[in-house]
Amino acid sequence: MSAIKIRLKENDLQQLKDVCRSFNNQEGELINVLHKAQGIFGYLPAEVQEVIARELEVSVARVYGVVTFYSFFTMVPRGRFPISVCTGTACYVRGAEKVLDEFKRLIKVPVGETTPDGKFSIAGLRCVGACGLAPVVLVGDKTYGRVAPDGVKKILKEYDDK
Amino acid sequence: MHILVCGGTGCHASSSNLLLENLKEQVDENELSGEVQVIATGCFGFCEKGPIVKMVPDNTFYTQVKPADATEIIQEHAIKGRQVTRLLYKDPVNKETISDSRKMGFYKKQIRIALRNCGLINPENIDEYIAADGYIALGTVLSGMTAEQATKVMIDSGLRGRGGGGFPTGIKWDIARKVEADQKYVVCNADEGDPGAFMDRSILEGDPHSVIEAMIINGYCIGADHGLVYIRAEYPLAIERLKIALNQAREYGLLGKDILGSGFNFEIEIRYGAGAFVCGEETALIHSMEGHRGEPTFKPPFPAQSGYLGKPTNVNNVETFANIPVIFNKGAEWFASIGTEKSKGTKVFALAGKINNVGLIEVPMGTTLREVIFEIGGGIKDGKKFKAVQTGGPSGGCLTEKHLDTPIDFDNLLASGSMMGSGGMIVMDEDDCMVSVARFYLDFTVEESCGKCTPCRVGNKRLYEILDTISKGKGTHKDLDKLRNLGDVIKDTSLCGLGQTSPNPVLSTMDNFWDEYIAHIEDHRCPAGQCKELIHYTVVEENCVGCTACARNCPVNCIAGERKEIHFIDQSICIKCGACLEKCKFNAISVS
Amino acid sequence: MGKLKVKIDNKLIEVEQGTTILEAAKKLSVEIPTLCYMNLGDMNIEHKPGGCRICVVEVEGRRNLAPSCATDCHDGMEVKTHSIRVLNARRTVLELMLSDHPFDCLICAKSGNCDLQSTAIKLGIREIQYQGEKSTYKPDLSPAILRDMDKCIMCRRCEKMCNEVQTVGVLSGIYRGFEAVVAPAFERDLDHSECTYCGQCVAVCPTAALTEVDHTNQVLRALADPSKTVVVQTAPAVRAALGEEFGMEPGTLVTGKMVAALRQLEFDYVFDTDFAADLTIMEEGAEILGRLNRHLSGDKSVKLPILTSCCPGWVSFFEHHFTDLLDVPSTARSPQQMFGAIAKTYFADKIQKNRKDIVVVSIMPCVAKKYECTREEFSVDGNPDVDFSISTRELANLIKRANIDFNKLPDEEFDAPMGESTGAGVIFGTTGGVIEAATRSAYEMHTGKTLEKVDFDQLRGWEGIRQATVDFDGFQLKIGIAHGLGNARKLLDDVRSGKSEFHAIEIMACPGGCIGGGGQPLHHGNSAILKARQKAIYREDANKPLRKSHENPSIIKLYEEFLGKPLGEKAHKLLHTKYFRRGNIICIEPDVREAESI
Amino acid sequence: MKKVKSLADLKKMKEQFQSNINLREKSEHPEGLVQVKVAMATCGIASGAKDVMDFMITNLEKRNIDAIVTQTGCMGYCYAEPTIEIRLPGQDPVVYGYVDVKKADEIIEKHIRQGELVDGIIPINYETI
Repeated sequence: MSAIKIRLKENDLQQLKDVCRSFNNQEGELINVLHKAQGIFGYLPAEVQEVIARELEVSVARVYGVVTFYSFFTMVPRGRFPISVCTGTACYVRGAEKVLDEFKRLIKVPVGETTPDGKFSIAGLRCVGACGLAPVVLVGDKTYGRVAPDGVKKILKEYDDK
Repeated sequence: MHILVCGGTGCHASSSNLLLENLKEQVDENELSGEVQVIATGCFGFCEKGPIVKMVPDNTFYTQVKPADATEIIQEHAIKGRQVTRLLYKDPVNKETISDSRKMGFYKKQIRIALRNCGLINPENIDEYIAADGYIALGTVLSGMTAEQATKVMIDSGLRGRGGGGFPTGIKWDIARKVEADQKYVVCNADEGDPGAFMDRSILEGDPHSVIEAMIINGYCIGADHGLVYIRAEYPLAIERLKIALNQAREYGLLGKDILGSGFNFEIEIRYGAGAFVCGEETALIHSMEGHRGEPTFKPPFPAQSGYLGKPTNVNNVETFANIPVIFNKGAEWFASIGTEKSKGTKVFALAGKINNVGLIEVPMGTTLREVIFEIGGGIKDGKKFKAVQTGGPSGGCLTEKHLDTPIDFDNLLASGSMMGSGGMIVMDEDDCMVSVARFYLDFTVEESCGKCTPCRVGNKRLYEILDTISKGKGTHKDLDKLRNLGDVIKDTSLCGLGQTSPNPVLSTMDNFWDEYIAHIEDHRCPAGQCKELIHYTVVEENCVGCTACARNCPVNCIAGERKEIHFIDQSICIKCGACLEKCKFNAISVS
Repeated sequence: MGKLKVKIDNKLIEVEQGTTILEAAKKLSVEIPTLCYMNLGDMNIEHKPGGCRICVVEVEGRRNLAPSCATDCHDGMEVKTHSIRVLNARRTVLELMLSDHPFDCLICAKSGNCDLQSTAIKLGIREIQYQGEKSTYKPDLSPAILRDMDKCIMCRRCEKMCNEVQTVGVLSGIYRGFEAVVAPAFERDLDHSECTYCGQCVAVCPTAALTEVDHTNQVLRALADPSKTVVVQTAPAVRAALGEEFGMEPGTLVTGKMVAALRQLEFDYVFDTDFAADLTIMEEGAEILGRLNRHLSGDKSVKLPILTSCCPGWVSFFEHHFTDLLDVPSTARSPQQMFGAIAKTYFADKIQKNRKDIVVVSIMPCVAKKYECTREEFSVDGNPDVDFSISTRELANLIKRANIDFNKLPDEEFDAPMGESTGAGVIFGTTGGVIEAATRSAYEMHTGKTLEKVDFDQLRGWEGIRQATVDFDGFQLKIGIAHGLGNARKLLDDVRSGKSEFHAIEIMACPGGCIGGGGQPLHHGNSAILKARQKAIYREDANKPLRKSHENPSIIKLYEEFLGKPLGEKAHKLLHTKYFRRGNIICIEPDVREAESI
Repeated sequence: MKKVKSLADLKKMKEQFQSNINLREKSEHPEGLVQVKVAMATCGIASGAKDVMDFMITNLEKRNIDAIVTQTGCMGYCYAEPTIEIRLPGQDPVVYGYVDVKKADEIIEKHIRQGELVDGIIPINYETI
């Protein structure tokens, strides 16, 4: 039975402990705590989950089980410009799949992954509720509506020098 | 005087643009430009009778106006002030002509109850909500009714849960009310997961107080002093507005201790969802609120018996709650007078897909699909042919032409092989392949299945795989038998509502579009031209003028050809994105 | 409450309110197949997630099929358990399950003992229509447990045992949908988790997703090596369960046949772990009395209660979860390890062999013992005191492989000297047994009087946590007993908070004690089997001429010839151990943020 | 802020708030008070409603128009976002769709200043209870 050393910056550890404390270290608040933690770190690496498990006095396995259950949580850092293509039904029937394919082709990574330079990551997203603009693409907080496959290049171009 | 001419897509198709020009010409010719203005407007949502012209301020409503009618309208109506009777709208029932548009039944097609304040009040200002009768229902309940009496109002109203299942809300409350416990909870399900439905989000963004008010009433009725809103984390604006509303309600003492001097206490806190469709199921939602994986558990016990933290819990969704204050203000009888025999009130639909007026609509139960799609929705985009409408999201089915005149309510949709669901309504046209649509929904279910029970975990995966095989032209007749049996068994044996309904998109498309499945299997052909593996883009040589538009837009550079020469598509490189087809102005690209 | 009238397959029955369809059917001898359902009623362990959907039945008037394990009967209910609709659904669901399962039944560790396989046989599956992608996972080979999640059917029984019954919390459902599986955090190997190797997950797994690591081939190789003297020890609980593997009634004692079989397998010496259990009592008993006497004489620094330490699963548990209490348990090694230490010293000297030429094999009802014998502190210069530990099931397999007709074997006796034992050693195999054995000896040592009635009924039973007070001639000795780690945790929490009033606590990791160990023949969810084994253990004890450990002549001789006295220097070196803080460590690093294996 | 203590209190507040709004609407001033509502739900914001709202606020003030600009929820015309509603004193409200900054400018100049309707009106097609 070999132990694993979980390395964390002191500041990060303190921040995490503060988050847990702000929810009174209640195990029922696990999902709220994870949301906050992901907000701070951008993702939920193993060591963050270990600390949360300890603070809330639940098993790490349970934390991991929860993190992998919900699609909102991620264990890999997202790109600086996370691309989300809405794959809700309204967007689907208006061609979202082709838009997603075009993004994948141009940035050369599959869904759920990040480009090697950490610039873009790509994900499918269930309905953002802007069905009037279908198909909808989000890059970070910016919304692009009525995107056609041939418009993808133009969108990516906006981020050329960023 | 203003003359409004519908410039919506439907009317545009029936040459409303020419009509507009003619009217403007007439105005100029008659030197009326000082008094009369001709305005192009957005869609009136009445495309079947287009083009539409409306005269303001007298609200005369002309339908099916032809460009040639422009002269008469100007001469008679604008100059002489006489209505052009032959162009007036005739009521389809009593054949009477109606001159004032506000008297047209069409305007009664949409009644906003749940959405009553959306788009009217400032959602971040509680005063505006109060000015619109806000919290009056709560006051009435708290100051003059017993929990039993208030619950009875709910039962009498006939309101059924708007989240999908359609369980009578009052009866649900009554069960929770009768359970004895030291602590009970009220939960608002705002985890709207159906891709293509966004009414709950819109209500929370546009009228959060109505949900808060209803939750407090709910708490009073069942004897709970604590409420939780389980909301999708992907709805930042709704969360923000809800928080503002909660704070304002607290400041006014409408939330907290001794509400309106009644001695009744109620608090509401927010819990966030994290992207799991299955958490719309109430037991899964409760587990998620407790910090667990959102896996449903077998009912009974129902949440009303043992829910959040093992205590009796009543779960309703946002739209259901939004209806409730009105029921108390206007009375159960009033509410029950709207709708059909077994489905009372109105339902909000998120109308989307290949339809002109994508949007949020609210119609009385019993409205037909035809009215929703062709009148309110303005018909099919780009003048294409209606093929199907998908209701109920991943749990629902695809309904066709033959269902268009079915009055929409819980039971009718179920009988047609679909369901109400949360109210997503996706319209599809001739370009949509039904095998692909079924596969799309199964892809969703496979991804969203929690994995707890076998039929949903493995069965849906197999359904998806078979559909995928068929969409690649490699399916067999035996696959169709498998789809049918598997679909039936998954519905019959799954643990929760997700699995019990997930085969609906497959079964309903098989019922209604059998030929399309057969075409994929026998002819290896996709009639809608959507299944990538079964289609080829080729250049129609006699139409190609060599403009190079296709070649320039091809993302993989698989189109060769010099300027002014016939182009050629290299099939080995083509990714079938369809860009060439879209860009070609000469009908020189064909799909086969 | 009134009785409910229910009709199942046209047979009428009256049942109490709250009876499930499955239970009612059972009363009518209608055996509805189940897979995820598990009911160890005697231990209050009930698992009915309603996940597998194999037990579905048709209920008149109900829209869909009902899982019989989770659906309560109601008055006037009419149930069909084998209508065409039910049979088709059940077959389809099973086919789906099989479509995501490897087809290596012929060479699978669980072949012939697999619930999935037997259900497929029962339902007459001859074809799997629904083929498709299969889920695959990285296999995980720890020192004791092999996880092959390709064979997982998501019954979640292991999760139930690990989290709710044992409160070890190593396993959780992860991912969702088709990818969903049960795994430790971050899908690390069990070896990098807080797993105690109690093996309760293995004990309840219906397929070969969780099995013990097989050491039979190593044992066979050792037996075939002429340069090695192979010594075998058999744990007390093995003799009460081994017969089940050969079709005998649960609770049949097969001590003599087991010894005969081991001889036929050509073990050089067939010894008994019961001998080492008696030795454990000598040491642990002395330790208890030592601490008690200091306590009674007013020494406030003495740690009480004392906790037993013969269960390796339990030891791992407190090393992970109660690192602040490492000085509370007895330091006595487990009988398996005491045996190994003595075999490779005292006995090696006797037969004039070098310890390197002696191979000690243990037959254990346990999988944690496999891990225990790999612990570094139990070896000398890299040579382990116990070389291989194999389970009851593995022994049965060895016997079958050697073409031995077990049922027809004559009864034989253990070899001397390490085969001699008392009834006190035997009852180590059940919950309450260790502390009863200790009480028998401690009483006489403390009071100087002869104990007339050796059966302490107040220490026996099935409740997860039990307590008893034993009159030590005026001094009231307060004893606590817990079996199952979840119950142990409750007692430990009390110890930690200073609320515990016990002087001594016995803890066994497995529900029921070693008779319910992870290495025993599978009980397939039938707790009556465990009860029968317990009865057999007490029967063996009652039939022994000697019932108190300190009366064991071979033990007395061992002290005289070799060890000196309990807790003496030699005893301390060979028979005692120390405990380690385990688990992952959080450390602060100025710049790095990562998890690293050390 | 004072707490509402009873149903009677609440009703009083309601009347007060309603009459405030009525006052606004029936303003006797010749220019009157113009009310502008911008649909600021997710779909509206995603299509640029925020820019339109900012533009309206700054420009109405800059051009000395006595107006009140508020946000509101989804009007339901998602296909035509951003949508805004203009209510001139004593008149029925008018909803415009596909409003961008340019359109907003036109609306201020023509509709609000001169009472002339401009292209892009979305006919209201529902009844509110």
